[in-house]
Amino acid sequence: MKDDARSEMRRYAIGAVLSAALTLLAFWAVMSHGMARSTALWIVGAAALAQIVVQMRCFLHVGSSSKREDLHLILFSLVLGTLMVGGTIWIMSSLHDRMY
Amino acid sequence: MRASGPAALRGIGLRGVLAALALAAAPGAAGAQITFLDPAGPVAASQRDHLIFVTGMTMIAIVPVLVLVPLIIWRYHRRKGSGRYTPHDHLYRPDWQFSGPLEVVMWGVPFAIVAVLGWGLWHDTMRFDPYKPLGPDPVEVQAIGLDWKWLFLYPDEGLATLDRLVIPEDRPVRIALTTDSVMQSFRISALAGQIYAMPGMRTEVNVMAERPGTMRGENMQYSGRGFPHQNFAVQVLPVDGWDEWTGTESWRVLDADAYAILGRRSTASEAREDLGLLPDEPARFRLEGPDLFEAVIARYHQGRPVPPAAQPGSPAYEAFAHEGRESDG
Amino acid sequence: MSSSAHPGINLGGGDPKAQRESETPAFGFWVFLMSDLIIFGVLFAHYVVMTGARAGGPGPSTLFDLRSVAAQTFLLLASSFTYGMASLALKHQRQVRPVAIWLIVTAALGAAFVLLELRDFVNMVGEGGPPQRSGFLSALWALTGLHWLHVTAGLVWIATMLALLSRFGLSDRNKTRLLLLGLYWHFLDLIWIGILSVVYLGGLA
Amino acid sequence: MADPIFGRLDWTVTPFDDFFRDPSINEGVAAAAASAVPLGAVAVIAFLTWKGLWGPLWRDWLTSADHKKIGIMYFVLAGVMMLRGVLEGAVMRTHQVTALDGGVLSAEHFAQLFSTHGTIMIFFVATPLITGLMNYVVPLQIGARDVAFPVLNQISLGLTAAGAGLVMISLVIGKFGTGGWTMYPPYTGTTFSPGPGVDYWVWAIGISGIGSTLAGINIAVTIYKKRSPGMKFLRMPIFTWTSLCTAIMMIYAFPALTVSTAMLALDRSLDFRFFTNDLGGNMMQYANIFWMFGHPEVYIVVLPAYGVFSEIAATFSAKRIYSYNSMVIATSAIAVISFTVWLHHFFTMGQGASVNAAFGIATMIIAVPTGVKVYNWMATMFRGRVRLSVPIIYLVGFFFLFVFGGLTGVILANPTIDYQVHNSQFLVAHFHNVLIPGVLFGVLAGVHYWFPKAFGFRLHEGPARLEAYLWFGGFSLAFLPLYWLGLMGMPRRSASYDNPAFEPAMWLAVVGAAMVVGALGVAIWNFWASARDREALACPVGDPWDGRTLEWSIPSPPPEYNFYALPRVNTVDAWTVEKAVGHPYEMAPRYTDIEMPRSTAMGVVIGGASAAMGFAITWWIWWLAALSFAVIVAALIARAFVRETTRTIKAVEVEVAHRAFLREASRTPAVGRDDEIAPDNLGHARPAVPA
Ligand code: HEA
Ligand code: HEA
Ligand code: CUA
Ligand SMILES: [Cu+2]
Repeated sequence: MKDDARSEMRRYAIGAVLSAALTLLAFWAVMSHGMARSTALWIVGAAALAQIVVQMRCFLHVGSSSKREDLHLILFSLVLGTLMVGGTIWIMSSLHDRMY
Repeated sequence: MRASGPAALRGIGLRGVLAALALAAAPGAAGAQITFLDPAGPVAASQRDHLIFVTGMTMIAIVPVLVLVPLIIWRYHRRKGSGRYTPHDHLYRPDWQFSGPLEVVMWGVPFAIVAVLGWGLWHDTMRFDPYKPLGPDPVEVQAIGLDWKWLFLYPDEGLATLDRLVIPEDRPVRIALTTDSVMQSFRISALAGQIYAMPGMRTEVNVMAERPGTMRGENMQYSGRGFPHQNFAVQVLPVDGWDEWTGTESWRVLDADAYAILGRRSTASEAREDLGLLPDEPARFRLEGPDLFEAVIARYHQGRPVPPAAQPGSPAYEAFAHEGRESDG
Repeated sequence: MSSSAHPGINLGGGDPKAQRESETPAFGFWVFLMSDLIIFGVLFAHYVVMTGARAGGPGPSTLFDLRSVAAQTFLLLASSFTYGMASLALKHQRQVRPVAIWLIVTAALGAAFVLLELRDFVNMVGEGGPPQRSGFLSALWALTGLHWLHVTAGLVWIATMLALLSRFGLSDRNKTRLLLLGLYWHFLDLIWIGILSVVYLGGLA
Repeated sequence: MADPIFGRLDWTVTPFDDFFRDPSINEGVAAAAASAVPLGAVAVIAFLTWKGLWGPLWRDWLTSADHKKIGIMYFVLAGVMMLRGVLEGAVMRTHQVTALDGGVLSAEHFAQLFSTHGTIMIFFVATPLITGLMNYVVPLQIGARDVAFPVLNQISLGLTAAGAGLVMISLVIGKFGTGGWTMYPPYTGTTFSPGPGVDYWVWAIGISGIGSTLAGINIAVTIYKKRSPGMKFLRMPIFTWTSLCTAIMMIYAFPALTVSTAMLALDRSLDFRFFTNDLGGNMMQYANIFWMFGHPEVYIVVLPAYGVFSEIAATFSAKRIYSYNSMVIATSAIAVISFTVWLHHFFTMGQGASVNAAFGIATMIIAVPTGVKVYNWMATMFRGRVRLSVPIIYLVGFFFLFVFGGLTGVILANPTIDYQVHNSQFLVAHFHNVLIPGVLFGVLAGVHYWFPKAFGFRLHEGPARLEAYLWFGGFSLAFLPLYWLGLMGMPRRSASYDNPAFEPAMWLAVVGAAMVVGALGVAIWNFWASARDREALACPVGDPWDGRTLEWSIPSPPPEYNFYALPRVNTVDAWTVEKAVGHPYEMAPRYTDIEMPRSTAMGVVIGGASAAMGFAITWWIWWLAALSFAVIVAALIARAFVRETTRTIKAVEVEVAHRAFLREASRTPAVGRDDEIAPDNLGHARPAVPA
């Protein structure tokens, strides 16, 4: 019981520290000015994805022990969200190019 | 119907039926061609052919439904007193629920049809992108959608027409579209399909007429009370007629005042009255500068709001224009 | 923790009845959050599409104050962590007091976030960037404003939760509510990561 | 301009005022329609007071959290709205026969008609019919006592009713918008439509859209979490499968509607620049976001109808559904692919050819799973013993008519052809051709099928057949000629036309519309006549059609808690198998206490406050908007403090009720299918396949 509490506590702490580190990394990429815009954007994007994964695992406890239906739900949502966001950007950039 | 070469041979069958259908509606439009089933240019003709192709292909999947449903009902419907299931019943198999070959047909045939249709779709969509020029040296036309009329500009000729599009025969025409009002949709069915026209934006459609005549064009996107009247005649002139037409001087000028009148919510015939045109005088203008079309688009990109009173087509503009006219007079 | 728990559910084997009763609401709330995620997704897409639609109005470099954004980010992250502490207290200490204290800390951090961002909003209006100024600004305000409203609603929820705790103690229904509130709060942090990366950092990169 | 108390509301906003100033046919129709609403309301109030029904209405219906009652209330709501929608359709058709260069109505009035008609039919007829059907049937089919969140269910209904109420109010106070059911800006922005009409649409749709999202969540979670022991996913009835897919689509599609509507609201009320002409607004994004919802919506309403056809094809052929697994795969495929095709509603906006081609092909792919479903129903009837009862008649009508709607859908999916027929009457014909033979026929078949379950008596068969034939004839006359008009170029939403050759088609269409109104009359008469003869049509034992799924194992109407003991399921078509090889109508080994939700006024309060809020914002009555919003928040918080939310039904009570039911079942003679529509059919079926 007590062990449980300690290991869970540690999990939250790890999550918080990792999140903070990733956030700092992203800020650094943008504020250091030394870097090409696209490199900075890649770093920001990767840090964001990593942080989402970290928080999902450490704060929301999504993982291999979750119920199957929850994983399905999250994956399905990601697929549909990607379709909608990606589709919108594709369509609108095509329109943008052709309506100078 | 144009009947040349192989088209005439294939003119029987579906194409003939479509042509007859088209003919049934022709008298009303005073000789004007109103539909792509009776095409006057290559784009519309291919659209009609594509329609026939798709209809024919889908019949492969649909006719069996129409034929088999009555057969199944006739053979398997329950007759009074046919009682209970007996193990050797050859007609009634309550547990029959799967057949591998049948599955293959059920999934396979629609899939094959869709594959063929999809190939045709890809091919035609790429080939008839409305932005794609139909040949070198097109005539440039610009169309501005107003409530509820179309204004056509011929920048190279320095001309403008209201509610009449004049183009030469057998020469590609590039029509740039925008509106100075709400979203509209520009279509000349006998020549090509529709494309939206939107304020502050420029879209495009390329057409070509293969013979002289008159066609109907219109706005297809609902835009208010006068919407059903927002149509226009397309007049296709033989090449020398076109030269003559563009060569004729116009004494009316499309100045700011005239454009302000056109911007009001009125149908073309109401606008003609407001402009003081005689009943059968063509609504034809000389352009003051070459860039009215660009100016109309630029209105919406100034970084300043366009207040309703300055927005053609809006009720506030209407009230404003009305007041303006009262105080003028 | 039981071998197949819903994400965020953390009552554990020590409290099987409450765990079981919270299953359906927790799943339902997840589904709701996913629906909400689509709302944010569409607004993100709209924001990306509209980044160029400034209409001569101010853009990210004049509007954004990265120091304030950084402060907000860490406030929200800290509040997510303190909410985690509240869940642990709920699971292992099983007393109202520690849970309530952690909730109050979370609410305080959240309130600081809300106020800081509110100040940014006011500043944006001062810089000539109200939502009425351009398509870009409308999209920006819609996205950040909606998140702001979510956090504010979360604060109201925490306040209600405190009242419920003082009235009913750690009843099974309150435990379920604490779990759902936790999902909500962590979810808002996830959305904020998106806003931070796409809007603020992406806009200034 | 806006008064602090009344906003922009004053006496000139009613159509009566217009009628007194301009007593024309046009204004007369408007004033008559406007009178119908208050008169109808007064009549209903008078009737309820006279019969002393207020108490029962409040206690047994409005505050009930029972999914069965909520399902029925969805139907009542949809029925009332449908009356208006159908009449509007008929008025539009009447207008169009006279519309050669004119017409009896003004162009403005015609525009309001197609806007309210489309809005009502999609959001307040088709959607609530489908939601009501799922609400009623799904828990019964999966062996559950109620939905996962009964109070939330009531709130969803309240929100839908609030939206419907706003549309009805717009008939009397002010006018509805004229932008069609899609309400594209900039036409619907304040610059071009300054009045309150578009705001009515925005708030009606915004509020009811949230209700639909919540309903979707509820149904999906119910199916995930409340299935009876042993009911694995691949043992669920097909209707439940289609409901699951529909619910999931609601969860993911309605948010897009909420966003596009909220953006339009912000543009209109707070002067935002999402879709305006100036300052970087982008109206194309409205079309894009709206159709991200709009396309899935049409499959949301059609999938459960497909589910109904699956149930009745099997039941009335007395045979298993052909290829259950294909059916499940096809249903899921339609649901997922429907999120990848939305652009086909604006092929003509100007984007590049590869975008159009990709979305066009994605659209066509949906024809494959749909075709599989159609063929599966045919194969289900094949080698069956098909009873040509009313539901099967609708299925046959569906086969013949729907395939043409599907065919024209495939035609529209080709961008090059769509450039021609987009926005034309061809499109009008297409969507009525899928909505009526697809959705409405499905719902009508479902109503005929499940009506005895809900009310304990069957509907008369004869009038129902007449009604079905009127539907087929009326529909065909009313809509098939529109294909021709569309190919001839006639745009949709045209208040008038100038080609006399169009008139004959218009005459056919008005005759068709009259037949359809006749069908509706027969339907209403049949409800009344069947209720009158309910003794002779009674089927209390609950299995009048020799059904195959769990809902037929319980009495009609079912007890509040649905099942005396939760059934154990180990196959598809559980009830058929039970009847053939098991022990139908037997006592359970053990009964337990049942907890059922208590009645609550949450739905009424939240629905009422939302309607008030929408009305207030429409008319700029800001104090009322703030007050209503506060009421909503306060009600939600207060609800959290309610301690007793459930009520326990004792195990003995359940056991006694079950014993009584079993006694009745064993006393009732089992009837064979020859006597299905005879008075002898008291709902105890003699199975077609003996043990
Ligand atoms: C479900 C959707 C639905 C249904 C049923 C209908 C039904 C009808 N519609 Fe439809 N219509 C639309 C959806 C629908 N419509 C939409 C979305 C538009 C576009 C609006 C726009 O432009 O934005 C439109 C537009 C539209 C137009 C305008 C076309 C144009 O743009 O030019 C017209 C013109 O006449 C028309 C006619 C009719 C008629 C005569 C009927 C009916 O008379 C046909 C008969 C239908 C019924 C009679 C319903 C009966 C139902 C039952 C009997 C079920 C009963 C069950 C219980 C309650 C238990 N409709
Ligand atoms: C219940 C409603 C419903 C249903 C089921 C459908 C089904 C389909 N629809 Fe329809 N549609 C609408 C309602 C619906 N639609 C509405 C309301 C609009 C207009 C909205 C507005 O603008 O106001 C619209 C508009 C619309 C458009 C836009 C047109 C335009 O605006 O220009 C398109 C274009 O692709 C389209 C396509 C399809 C296709 C491919 C299907 C397919 O799902 C059809 C599949 C079915 C079959 C094909 C028949 C059965 C199959 C077989 C028997 C065998 C296999 C067949 C083949 C292999 C071909 N629809
Ligand atoms: Cu419309 Cu670009
Ligand atoms: Cu669609």
